Amino acid sequence: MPVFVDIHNVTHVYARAEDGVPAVENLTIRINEGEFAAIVGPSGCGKSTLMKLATGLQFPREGTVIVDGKEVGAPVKLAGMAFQNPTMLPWRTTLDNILLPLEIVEPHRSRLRRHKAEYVAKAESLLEQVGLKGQGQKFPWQLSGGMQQRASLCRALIHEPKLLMLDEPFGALDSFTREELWCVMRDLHAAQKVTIILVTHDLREAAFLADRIFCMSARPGRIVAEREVTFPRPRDLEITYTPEFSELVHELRGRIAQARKAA
Amino acid sequence: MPVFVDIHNVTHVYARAEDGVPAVENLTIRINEGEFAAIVGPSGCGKSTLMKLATGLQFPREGTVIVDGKEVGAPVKLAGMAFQNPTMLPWRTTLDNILLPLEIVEPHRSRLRRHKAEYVAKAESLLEQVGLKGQGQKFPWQLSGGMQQRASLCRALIHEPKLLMLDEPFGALDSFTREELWCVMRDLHAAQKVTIILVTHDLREAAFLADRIFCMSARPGRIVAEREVTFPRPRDLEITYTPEFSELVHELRGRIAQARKAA
Amino acid sequence: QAQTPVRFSLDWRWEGPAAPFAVALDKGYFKAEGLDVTIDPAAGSREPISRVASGTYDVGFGDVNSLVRFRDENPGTDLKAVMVIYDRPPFAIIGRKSRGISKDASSLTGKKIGAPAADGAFAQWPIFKTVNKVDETGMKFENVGFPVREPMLAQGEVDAVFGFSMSSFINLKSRGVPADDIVVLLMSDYGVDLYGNTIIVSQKFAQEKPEAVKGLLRAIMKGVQDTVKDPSSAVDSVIKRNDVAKKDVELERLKMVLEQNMITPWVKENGFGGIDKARFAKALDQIGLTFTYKEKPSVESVFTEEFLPAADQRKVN
Amino acid sequence: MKTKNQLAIAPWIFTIGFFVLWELACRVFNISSFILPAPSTILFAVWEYRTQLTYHAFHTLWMTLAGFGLAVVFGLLLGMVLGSSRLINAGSYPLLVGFNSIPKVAVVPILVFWFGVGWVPPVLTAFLISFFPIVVNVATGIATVEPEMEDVLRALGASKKDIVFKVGVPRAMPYFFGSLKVAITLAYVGSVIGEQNASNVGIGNLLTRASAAFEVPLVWASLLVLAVLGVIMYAITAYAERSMTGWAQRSQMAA
Amino acid sequence: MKTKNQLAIAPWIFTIGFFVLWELACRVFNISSFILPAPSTILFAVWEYRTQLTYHAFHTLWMTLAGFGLAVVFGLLLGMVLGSSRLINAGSYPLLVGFNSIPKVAVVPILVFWFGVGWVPPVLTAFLISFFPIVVNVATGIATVEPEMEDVLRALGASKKDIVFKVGVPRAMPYFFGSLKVAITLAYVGSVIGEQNASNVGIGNLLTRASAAFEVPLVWASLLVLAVLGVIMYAITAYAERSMTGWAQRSQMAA
Ligand SMILES: Nc1ncnc2c1ncn2[C@@H]1O[C@H](COP(=O)(O)OP(=O)(O)OP(=O)(O)O)[C@@H](O)[C@H]1O
Ligand SMILES: Nc1ncnc2c1ncn2[C@@H]1O[C@H](COP(=O)(O)OP(=O)(O)OP(=O)(O)O)[C@@H](O)[C@H]1O
Ligand SMILES: [Mg+2]
Ligand SMILES: [Mg+2]
Repeated sequence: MPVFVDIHNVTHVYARAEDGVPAVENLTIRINEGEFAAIVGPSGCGKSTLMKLATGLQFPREGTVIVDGKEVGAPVKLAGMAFQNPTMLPWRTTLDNILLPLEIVEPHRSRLRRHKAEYVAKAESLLEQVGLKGQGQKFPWQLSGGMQQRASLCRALIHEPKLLMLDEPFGALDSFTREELWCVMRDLHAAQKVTIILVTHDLREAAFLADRIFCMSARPGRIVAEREVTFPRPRDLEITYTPEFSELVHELRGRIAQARKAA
Repeated sequence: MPVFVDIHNVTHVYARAEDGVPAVENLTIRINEGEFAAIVGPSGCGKSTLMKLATGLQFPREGTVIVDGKEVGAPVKLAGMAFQNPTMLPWRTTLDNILLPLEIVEPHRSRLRRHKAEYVAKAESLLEQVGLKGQGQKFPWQLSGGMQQRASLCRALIHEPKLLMLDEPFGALDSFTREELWCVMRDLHAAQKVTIILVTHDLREAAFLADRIFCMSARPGRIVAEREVTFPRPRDLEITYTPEFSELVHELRGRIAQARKAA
Repeated sequence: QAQTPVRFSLDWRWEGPAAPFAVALDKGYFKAEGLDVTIDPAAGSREPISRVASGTYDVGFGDVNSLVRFRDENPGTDLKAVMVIYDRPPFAIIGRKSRGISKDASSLTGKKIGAPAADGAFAQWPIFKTVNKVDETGMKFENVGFPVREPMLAQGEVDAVFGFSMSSFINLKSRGVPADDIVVLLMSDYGVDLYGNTIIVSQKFAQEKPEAVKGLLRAIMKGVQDTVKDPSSAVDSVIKRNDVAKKDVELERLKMVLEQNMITPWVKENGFGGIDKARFAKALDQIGLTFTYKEKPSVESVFTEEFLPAADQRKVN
Repeated sequence: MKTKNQLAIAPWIFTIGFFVLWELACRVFNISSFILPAPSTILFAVWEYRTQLTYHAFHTLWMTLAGFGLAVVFGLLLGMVLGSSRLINAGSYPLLVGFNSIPKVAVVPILVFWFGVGWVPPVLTAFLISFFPIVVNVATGIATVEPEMEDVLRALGASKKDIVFKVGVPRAMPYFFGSLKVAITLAYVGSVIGEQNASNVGIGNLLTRASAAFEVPLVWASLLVLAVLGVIMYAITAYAERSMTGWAQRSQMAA
Repeated sequence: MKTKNQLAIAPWIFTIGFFVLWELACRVFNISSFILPAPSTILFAVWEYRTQLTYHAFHTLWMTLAGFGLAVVFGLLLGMVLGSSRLINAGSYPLLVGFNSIPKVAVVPILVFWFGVGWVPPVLTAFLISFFPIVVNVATGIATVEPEMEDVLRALGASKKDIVFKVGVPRAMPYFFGSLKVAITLAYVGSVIGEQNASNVGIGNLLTRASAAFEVPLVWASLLVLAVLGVIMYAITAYAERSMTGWAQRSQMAA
């Protein structure tokens, strides 16, 4: 499969970093088209920075970032993003929040007014998939934190992005809802063949969802380990209770512990 | 062991609840002195409400709340609390934030000025325990979210409360730091014999730390299941990778799933 | 026939002394001259000068002494006085007997006097002082705002105030000061030989519409004559325009102005609206005591008689 | 529930209490009505001059609303510009602050030079005095959009304009409405100042004439009417704020 | 880095540009110096009257600072009371708003009555005009303490007073400093108004005398000095805000 995101030997220092220490240094990572990649690493190691680099929200001081064959010189215009903080607009209903990307991305932008019904139907089917059927008319602040996060996932998906960036999107959820959403993501990835980069602190989440797991070192971040996940797809939640799964998680833990010690 | 927190048949409706639906209804729960209790349940089921009732921040419409043998009619004055949101005061250094309870609780309040050094030493040893050695002079906003959360844990502990209320205190942490803090809590509980009530979404956390796990139903909240955890203490992190542990977590999952369906 | 629009700025609010203009409006004297006059009030007898100078107003009713000063400060703006309304200015020092002020100017020495910074009477103090040889050292001038000038005097916070005779006297009485305790030193009785308020027009208006200016002065003249004849009904025209004014007070004010300022012995003799050139020249000299001329004007450059109605139409008795 | 009732009647209790104390003070110390008239005297004057007061109050109201309307439109526009460009913001702040430090009383005569006596100077004074807080608040609201929200939109290819209109402006609405509460009282003060020296009608004009005529009770009656009108306009703006930006208040309650 | 420099020089560029445009407009349209003097004329007048302007400006400065100081002390105290009791807050708001709707120009004569001509009326006017925004902001800051923080303290047995002093007041500081920026310009306007009608010195007094004597360039020179002083005082307050409540600004940057 062709490489979709190619970050090569990138060093990035934030303009406002007072100490001048780079957030990431000599970072190299290649993610294939249609791949589900998970990135784990200690807090502050540069995971969010990696995402910003890959979407063109930040430009590297050194090295190159190539997405979809083109070097990134401006925001990429095709990525969907979801953060731990759901960042819904409180003055729009949940449905209107989800439709927001369509008001910006072409060709939807120019089609939106005439084909409203079609898009609304699509948004509602997404809401149903994440277990929020019929909640579209509520305002975000009428939903619980977890519900908002699910809605923000819908917002990231509505325009069928080719690249999906998820930055700890399941952080505030209880384990049930979280596992349900794992399945939603799994099915979505299977159906659309979108490239997904997931940042997470939860090793089980990474192990269940990803094709490959990248471990980052503490700041300045670098990839220190990479692990293929070979469980066959489609995966069932039950596999998380198998000894092989426990073993994989245990192994990842060990690797990260090593990386931490080295740092 | 004597009962320390006794919530009997309590129904609570928030004064500002527009629909008038109770947050908890006919809630009964008994927690023994020195016990480590974990409470799990879906979002919005009333876990935080239970904590507010137990600390006298809210008074029940019906039923009785008895803490330490006395019926609760005002804030209990002896509880330490930590939330997912660390609520540190940004204008105080981390150390001064941690010392805050001592400026309020007697007898420390009147002793604080003269015995400052002693208290500072204590705060610093707590900081060391949670892995924040030497960070006391920084301001909270100079720490990462996870570090702030650990500091807020120190704040909850500094005055050696008889009752410790933890509302998802490890939410925003990566799994390593989280597991380290599990061990801190475990040791602390072993050393001080404080009564701890922990609200969490993470079944593994509950299974590792608690003596008993209570499952709550969806709103209006009630206790629908209760499970003794019999792993011998002191527990090692390795037990979380044993089949018995996986089984316990799996069982808890099943119970909650049932409770959810019933609702 | 199209009416010529004319914007006219009063010196003050609609009070008794503005009666001639109100009468001219109400009786249609302006309309008869083909003029569509709007009259707006102002906050002092200097304001009409700057208003006319700015071009927003065509005609103003303001203090001629200020006009002289204005012309000297702004050499580019050519405003002219075309008709004298107050043959003697109402500038006065108003004091209280009980505070040791008497008709004798020297009684002012060492006293505390309320002197609003923007007051027209206060501006003439240098003349008064020089002519009457008053020793200023030891006197205190307090910048009191207009609204509190008379109240401060009534309360005894100051011994005297600068002001216009008709306003201050009546205001004091209305604050409960007995009339026989009030001493009015009308400056024109003390050698201050100035003229008072005049009708002022801009050069531009005078040149472009000389007929309109003439018509305006004719109409005002009729208003004055009517007012002199029947002050009481003239005041009614004022009351109509000021819904808080009280008739008896405004009538008293008007009568004071008619007697002290407008219909002076000189006016009775020579007719209303004109000047005595020698006296005017002397006034220009006296104004030189209050500030330094950049260039001392001639009588003709300040006042012109060319728009006045014929002398026989200007008789007021 | 009890608290709610208490909160509802508290304003009345306090206000009435204030006036009762004032009345008592006047009577006990026998204060001359020239210095400080008793509320009863003032109320009597309000009744006596009710037709004039109503007529002039309505005029002032229109002047205020017109100036306020201008300030809202202009303040929103300028605030949007300042909020979306840090450069323009930094550049024009000193000018705005400098202009704001000039007492508007000093500006009224200049307005009369330009526009003559009439409705223009009061309206413009109301406008000039009240647009500053609106600009500042709108600009702040727009400039403080959450960076994460901006990231989401920029990654979709949103232009600066998109971000300002889709996120900045709606987000600034609570700030905007907050500033309106300040602006309306200022506009009001502005139109009164304008009327005092540059109008033939309006409470401001009435005030000057009353004080020129030493009608002290009428002066205070005008001031009372001003205060009452001010409270009413403030209440209306506060109500608009609550109903238009409920999401801003409620989102906090839900948290 | 480049942006930072641009931001630093933008105020100068804009201000100078503004005055250049003004100068050009005056010359091109040949505007009479009496309607709108050109900046060069004004600057010339500033130079010519520099001794008087300096003397009076300092007086105004003292008046302003005294009134402002009073407003700060009183505003903080009242804000604390209003912020910690919803009942008192609800009760006294209409009175405060009503008082705030009264143009302070109308209040100066009353002050002169009570305190005579001198430094008291300008100081009091500055105080009266500027305390309102301080009260409102301090009260808001205290009233919006995070409920979770309150819970933590109440569970420890903290009294209402403890909560106000340990959390409410420090938390309100950014709001407080924000309001100071508004209050200082208002205080300034207040003292000028006070001086116009009740003082023998000060820029306000100079302004009145200059406009009475038709010295239009001096009037504008006074206004210019006022604006410049206003900007300086604003800048000082903004600087104090940044250095005293850095945590409020930086905590957002870190998030
Ligand atoms: N806008 C910024 N300006 C300056 N430094 C920044 C900025 N954003 C992040 N950093 C720094 O860069 C480093 C990497 O930050 P990043 O947000 O990428 O970490 P992360 O891996 O996402 O952490 P977390 O798991 O806590 O979200 C951190 O040390 C942080 O302090
Ligand atoms: N102050 C309040 N006023 C009105 N209703 C409230 C208030 N606080 C909580 N509730 C309601 O009471 C119910 C229980 O809330 P609670 O905060 O106890 O839930 P929770 O179990 O802690 O949820 P989570 O896991 O999301 O923190 C919820 O449905 C919530 O909407
Ligand atoms: Mg991150
Ligand atoms: Mg909760």
